[in-house]
Amino acid sequence: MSQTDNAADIVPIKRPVRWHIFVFMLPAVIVYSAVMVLPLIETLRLSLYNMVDGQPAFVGLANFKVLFGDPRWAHDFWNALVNNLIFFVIHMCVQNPIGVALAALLSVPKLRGVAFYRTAMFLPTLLSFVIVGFIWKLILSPIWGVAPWMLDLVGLKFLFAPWLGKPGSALIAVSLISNWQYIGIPMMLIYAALLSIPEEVIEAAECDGITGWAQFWKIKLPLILPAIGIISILTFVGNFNAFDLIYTVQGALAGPDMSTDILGTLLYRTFFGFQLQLGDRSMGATIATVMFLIILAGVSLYLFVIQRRMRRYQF
Amino acid sequence: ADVTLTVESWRNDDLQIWQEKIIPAFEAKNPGIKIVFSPTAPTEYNASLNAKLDAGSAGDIITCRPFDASLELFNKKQLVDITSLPGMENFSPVAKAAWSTDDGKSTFCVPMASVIHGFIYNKDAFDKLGISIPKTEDEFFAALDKIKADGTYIPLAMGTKDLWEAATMGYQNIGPNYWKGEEGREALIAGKQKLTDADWVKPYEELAKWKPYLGDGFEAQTYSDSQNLFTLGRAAIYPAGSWEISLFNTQAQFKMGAFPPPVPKAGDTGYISDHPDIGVALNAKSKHAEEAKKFLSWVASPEFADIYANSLPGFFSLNSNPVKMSDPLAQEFVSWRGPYKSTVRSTYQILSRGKPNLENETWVESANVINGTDTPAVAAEKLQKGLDSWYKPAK
Amino acid sequence: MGSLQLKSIRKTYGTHEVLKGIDLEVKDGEFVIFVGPSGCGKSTLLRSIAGLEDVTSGAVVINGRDETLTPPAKRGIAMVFQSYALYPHLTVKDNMGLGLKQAGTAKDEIDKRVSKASGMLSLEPYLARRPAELSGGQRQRVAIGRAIVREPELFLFDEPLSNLDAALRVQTRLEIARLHRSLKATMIYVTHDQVEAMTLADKIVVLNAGAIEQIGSPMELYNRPANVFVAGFIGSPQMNFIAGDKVGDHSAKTIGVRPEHMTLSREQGTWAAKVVHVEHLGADTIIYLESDQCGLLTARLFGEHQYEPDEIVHATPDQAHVHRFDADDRAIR
Amino acid sequence: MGSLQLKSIRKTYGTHEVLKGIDLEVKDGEFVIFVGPSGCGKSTLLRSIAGLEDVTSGAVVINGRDETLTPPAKRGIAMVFQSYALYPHLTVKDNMGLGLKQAGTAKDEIDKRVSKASGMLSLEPYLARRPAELSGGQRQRVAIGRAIVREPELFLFDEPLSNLDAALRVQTRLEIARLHRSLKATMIYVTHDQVEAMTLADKIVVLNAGAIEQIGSPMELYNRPANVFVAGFIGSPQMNFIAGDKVGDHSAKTIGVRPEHMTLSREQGTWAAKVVHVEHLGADTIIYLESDQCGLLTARLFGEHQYEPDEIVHATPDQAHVHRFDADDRAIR
Amino acid sequence: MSKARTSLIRTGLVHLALSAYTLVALFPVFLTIVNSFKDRASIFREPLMIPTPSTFSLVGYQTVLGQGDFATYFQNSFIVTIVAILLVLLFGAMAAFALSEYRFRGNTLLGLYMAIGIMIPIRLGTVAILQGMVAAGLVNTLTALVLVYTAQGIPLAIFILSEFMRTVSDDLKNAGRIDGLSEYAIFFRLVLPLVRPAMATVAVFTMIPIWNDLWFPLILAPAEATKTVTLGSQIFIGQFVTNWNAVLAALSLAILPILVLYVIFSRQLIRGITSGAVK
Ligand SMILES: Nc1ncnc2c1ncn2[C@@H]1O[C@H](COP(=O)(O)OP(=O)(O)OP(=O)(O)O)[C@@H](O)[C@H]1O
Ligand SMILES: Nc1ncnc2c1ncn2[C@@H]1O[C@H](COP(=O)(O)OP(=O)(O)OP(=O)(O)O)[C@@H](O)[C@H]1O
Ligand SMILES: [Mg+2]
Ligand SMILES: [Mg+2]
Repeated sequence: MSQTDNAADIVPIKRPVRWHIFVFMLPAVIVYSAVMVLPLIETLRLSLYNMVDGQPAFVGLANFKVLFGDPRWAHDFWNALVNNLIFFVIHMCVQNPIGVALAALLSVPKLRGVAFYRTAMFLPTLLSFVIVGFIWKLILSPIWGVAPWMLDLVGLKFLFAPWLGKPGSALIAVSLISNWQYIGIPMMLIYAALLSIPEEVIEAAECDGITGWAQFWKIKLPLILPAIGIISILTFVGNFNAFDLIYTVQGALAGPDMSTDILGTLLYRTFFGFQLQLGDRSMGATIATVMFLIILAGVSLYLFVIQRRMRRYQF
Repeated sequence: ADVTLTVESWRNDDLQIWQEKIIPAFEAKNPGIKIVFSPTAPTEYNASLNAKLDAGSAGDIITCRPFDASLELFNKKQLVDITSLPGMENFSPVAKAAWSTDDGKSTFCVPMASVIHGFIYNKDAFDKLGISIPKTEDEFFAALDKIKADGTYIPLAMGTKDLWEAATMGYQNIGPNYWKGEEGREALIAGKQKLTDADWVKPYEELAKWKPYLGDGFEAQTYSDSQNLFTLGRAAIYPAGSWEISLFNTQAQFKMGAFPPPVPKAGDTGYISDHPDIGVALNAKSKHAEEAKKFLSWVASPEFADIYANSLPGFFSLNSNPVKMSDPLAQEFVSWRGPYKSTVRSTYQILSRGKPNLENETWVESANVINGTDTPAVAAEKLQKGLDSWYKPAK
Repeated sequence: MGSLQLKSIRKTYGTHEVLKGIDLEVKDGEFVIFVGPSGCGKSTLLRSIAGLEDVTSGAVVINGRDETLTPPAKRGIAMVFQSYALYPHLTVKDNMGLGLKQAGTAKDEIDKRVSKASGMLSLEPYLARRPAELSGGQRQRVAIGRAIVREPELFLFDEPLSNLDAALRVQTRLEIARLHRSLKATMIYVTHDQVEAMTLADKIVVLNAGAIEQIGSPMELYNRPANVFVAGFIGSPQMNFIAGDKVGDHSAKTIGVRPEHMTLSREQGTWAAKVVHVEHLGADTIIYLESDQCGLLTARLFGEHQYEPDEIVHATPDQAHVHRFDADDRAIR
Repeated sequence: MGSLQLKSIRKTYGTHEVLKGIDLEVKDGEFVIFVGPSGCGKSTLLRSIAGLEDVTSGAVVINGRDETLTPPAKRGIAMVFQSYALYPHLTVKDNMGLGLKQAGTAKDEIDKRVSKASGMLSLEPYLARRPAELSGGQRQRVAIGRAIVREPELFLFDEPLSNLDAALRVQTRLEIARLHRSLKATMIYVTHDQVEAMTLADKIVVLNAGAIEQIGSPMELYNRPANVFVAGFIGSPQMNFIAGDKVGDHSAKTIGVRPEHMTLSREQGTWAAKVVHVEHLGADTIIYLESDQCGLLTARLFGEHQYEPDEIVHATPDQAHVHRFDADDRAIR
Repeated sequence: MSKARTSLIRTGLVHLALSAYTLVALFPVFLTIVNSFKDRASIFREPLMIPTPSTFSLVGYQTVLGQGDFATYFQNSFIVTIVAILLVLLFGAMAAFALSEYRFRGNTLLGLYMAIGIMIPIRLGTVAILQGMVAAGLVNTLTALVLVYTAQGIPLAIFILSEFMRTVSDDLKNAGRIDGLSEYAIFFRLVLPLVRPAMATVAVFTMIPIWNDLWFPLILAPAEATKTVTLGSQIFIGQFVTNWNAVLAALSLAILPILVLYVIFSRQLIRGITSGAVK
């Protein structure tokens, strides 16, 4: 890298202040700090406070003690965490592999209509969760009957069940809807990564006799691993912040029987309240803080352990 | 310049009625005051209202949920005490109870309407199958059996997907007959009864028996699915709240009737859930408190009661001055007020103040009972345990 | 065991004919180099031989078998790319071994071949490294190693040295020459570097706009170019061409004289000219001249010579090395 | 009006000293070339002159003014980069005009200068094109044009030709030489191409590991290298070095003979050697020899010569061109 | 088997697989749009039929367009989305440039600071944000929304753009410096035009959540004059609504503009992600 200024700290000669750096940074830092960071800090700070005798008071880690110590809070929290992990695992096992597969298909050389396929497959990602939730509820509705009707067409009607309404299947069903919606993102990123593999490497593999599946597994997959890593971490952050879709499809109580409750819905319910339940800012902030720590831990794990081992290849 | 008052509400369905009937009526009488009705989707109403109140950006007039949700706002001094507002004398203490402090001394919302639970049925279907209105539990199930045997109609249009249907239209609908309305409810609050008592478990046992009569895949059937099933004529009986009336009137192509929750045995006293559901209050931060009070007084007037109850059949005025309603179905509902004893929903007052929230738990458990996930006994036990964990009734 | 025949190979992209019927015979063990201006179709031809490009018509015959439709892996060829095209995620050892592993070769056989190849190319110290940890020259050696281990009958090289710097280029060039001698395999090599072509090839194929201009040994092309194009293309600095009536008594449309076949004299000679620019390279001196008679001329003298710009000198072509061309630019022999 | 003085320029990156105190004087109108092995600091030095790099200590004096702290734009210099560094989104014309426009030059003045420069470089037909639509040589000419329009006193070139192919390189090299003659501006030029350095420079600065090894005209360096490093670095193929007791009667630690100063004979000569490899380049022949006495030797003969590998020949150095070096590798004069 | 035939079969299979998934992706959307043009009874009875003259009905659209002021909603959504995208691109690019181009004390730390925003949903700060907006008198203005979305979009924009800006050649920027361009001119005239594909990537990734957001319009700007389309259409999907004609019509209307915006950016988008950053 050739910065004009990297010697700034060793040169004793006084150099003019580089005001332009401030000018470049300032708008972003101001807007971001004022509108995002300060309010978030304010929220996280709340986790150390609670109402004592009607007055907000500093309570230290008492809120955390309640969250993990009180059996009901703890039960709700662990239930949400486990569901969230399942939610994440399903995304990793369904959304990302399918995204990779679609990208691999799209990158087949000299294929016609790629732009159309790409746009079509990306379309769900563009949709508001309001739309997605509503459409899928209709499709999976036993009453409206699109799903059962279609299963009937192929003689599999007996397979149909009110998936969204059964505790055993609701979480899976919602996860799959979410996969459907967001598959465009891994697809696009992997597609891009695949396109950036130099053609000559692929041709060298062709000459080496590594074709078809073997080529995908042995050459392409290792080369797009960094992209898969990025996608995994984006999925992780996204899943642990998720809330909208479950909220629209299953309601704030994440039914049936809390089987689709994830951290996001738990947080929302706690923080803002729901129906007769009043919002509890302090406990909400406590959950938010724990979520933040979980996400931070995941991201750090990725950055410091996984990404370190993964190279970005120079071609 | 004109003063503009903004009304916060979750009733986005009523937008048209406000714009076309209520607001013009008020503005005609009160030149210089403009009203803007600004509804939010019901699912987001509480969260967004609380945030706006905390930040001080909420509208002048706040539509009140009944009981604790609004009481909390009052306690946080976000709503103004309107006990002595002109017009409040038009409401009985019972009507005001949902928006008064526990001791009944201060009132902070003008009661607007209550809703009554019962069952709406497809008259054509009943006629065709030769079913008469069931008065007792046995008759009710006999009717259901008959409909089921015939096969043309789904006997009961209800789903458990949205949870609250099971609790509100199921448990709270038939429950008062078993726990004897206010008597049981007050005993529960006083700690003299428990949710595990037979009176409270019995409704769950009844509810559990509904399962065979629900439509295919009722577990994933949403509230609007149920409404559509019924209004499209595919279901015979709809466990209802009176608020459905206007919508059903516009959508159903057949004749409808209504009956109150059947009593356990012939001759038993009947109870109905006549639940105060909606009121309006004055935001303490309003810059136009005087004008807003004028508006609230008007809401408390018989004039408003008349407009409101007739534009929204099924929302029954709480005003002491009787309102003449033209809708037959609405008349049917309101006619139960005499012979049946009114009560409010059991979980709304006091009992949902803590964590876990009894109302939310009731949603979950009612659905669980119908789905067969939990037995009635287990469900009741869970609820009581949750309640015990924070509620210490004054002895 | 490594012969190649191309039978009127044609290749079109859309309406653009890139190869216009190429016929070529390569004997076992030969080192054949394709040269030609950029875009003339060298790479396309090489890739057609490899099977990476489907030819539009014609046949590729390897070892007497028609392989026109065989996929690359089955043709018994190995290819070395300009950009090395190493597998960046594999170590040097695995880069070399992957093709064999895929073919199901036994593990010890793979090891044997890899260690033999890496010995040949002095790559032993780097076997465990990944391509990113190697210098350009080392990478190119790995690419060659990957080709060697497959023990192909036919090696294809597409400008393998063009990404290397001058010094490394000389060194790797010598290595490839040595390799050819020791492996005795057939090699086909694309380059646009004069020196590489002249020093490595048994046979040079000069391509121009998708057609072959001339095939011959380096010295044949240097001494007896078939036409003006080849004459101008081979040799640096370029041959001087003198056209039309300035030709003198050579009974040709154009004559050509290489700069190194010019002698200069301050006193007398065939063409009087003004010195325009002089380049002193130490070992030789290049003098750029401008003559009224025949335009710009270049002369190359061995050793150091002092000429000043604007000086008038006389240039004389070495009559034994004058090339004559007819009106169709073809050489008159 | 274009002179440059560097006063003990030092530059460190962290603890790594890249320039170790460079002193240099460049006179107005001179063409100075920096050469040296890769990583020796050529680019760093050039960029320090441009002001793109802050020097750690020392002073850059341009036209007698200390400009060490002046930003690049105010130094009256222009620079041509190896990667051309054209603005890809602007047309050729705008590429050339941007700097002037930025400086607030009047529009018709800009047009005048751009058309003059593009005339000089034969770029007129391409003025409306974008860089992506140009060939490598054309791009490099645009980069030069962009430098010219600013009418700087000092031109800096960092390996401007290294991305061009051989033929274009020769042509562009001549163009730069012509430009230098017509503009009479001072030019500083980095390259690692021998031929460029020898043909273009008034003065060559040989750098090694951040320090200057020798400064001199091309012929001085070729004929009188100050030390073994310079002797080996200048000239291609490299000078032959014969060390230690094989030196004979030259009273030196090491002697050096350039390949072109070797004569070969089948009958007799100083060193008997075996032919290892022969490269026929047409105009000259390079013969690689292996002698028992003094290891590998290279000889370069003008014209074509027939030697076969394994033949025994005798190599004789031209006594007038033997370079002698002492134990410190310094030349003995 | 001939090579030509093998590849034909292979291509066929690839098309088959892609078309199959395209169906899965488009089917729900198709269902929504088709049914939005039917009358209520046939939506229910024959959800999969395309509208026939007897079932065709625009009543949903009439309801939607008659009920709220959808023209205003669209206008609001467009203004908010586009202004926010522009600000995110501008501010994000400026900061990304500073972070990637200059070495200064605290550079890494500042980069990390800006990245935290990717990890926590801004929604958690709602109350403080709302309080701030009230204090600034910005409630029920589009400015409030623009500010929030700008803040929300900046972290990802910086993350993506700084990766890209590292790929802009130093020589190019140095050529600009020698040409006398100020740092600002280098940014605006050289770097910005060169990272256009990256800007498109950021624009799409920023646009989706902004256009679809329900929460902040609800909290910060619920007034009739400042309502966005998503909020407007949410009105039809309330707890007490079964007006499917209206709902489907509203949903169909909401799909369109985002699709248009996407198509505008998508060409650049694919160039953007292929040229490196997000990998
Ligand atoms: N995929 C393609 N589609 C269309 N035209 C192509 C394609 N590949 C190559 N060409 C054209 O075919 C011609 C020959 O290209 P080729 O790569 O074989 O040239 P080359 O001789 O290798 O040139 P270079 O020395 O620059 O590598 C060129 O004009 C090129 O533009
Ligand atoms: N930004 C930097 N940080 C640290 N070291 C650097 C930096 N830039 C250059 N160097 C080091 O400084 C030394 C000189 O680099 P420079 O680019 O000047 O070499 P050069 O002579 O131009 O080489 P080449 O011929 O390869 O271009 C090298 O060892 C290089 O690794
Ligand atoms: Mg090529
Ligand atoms: Mg350099």
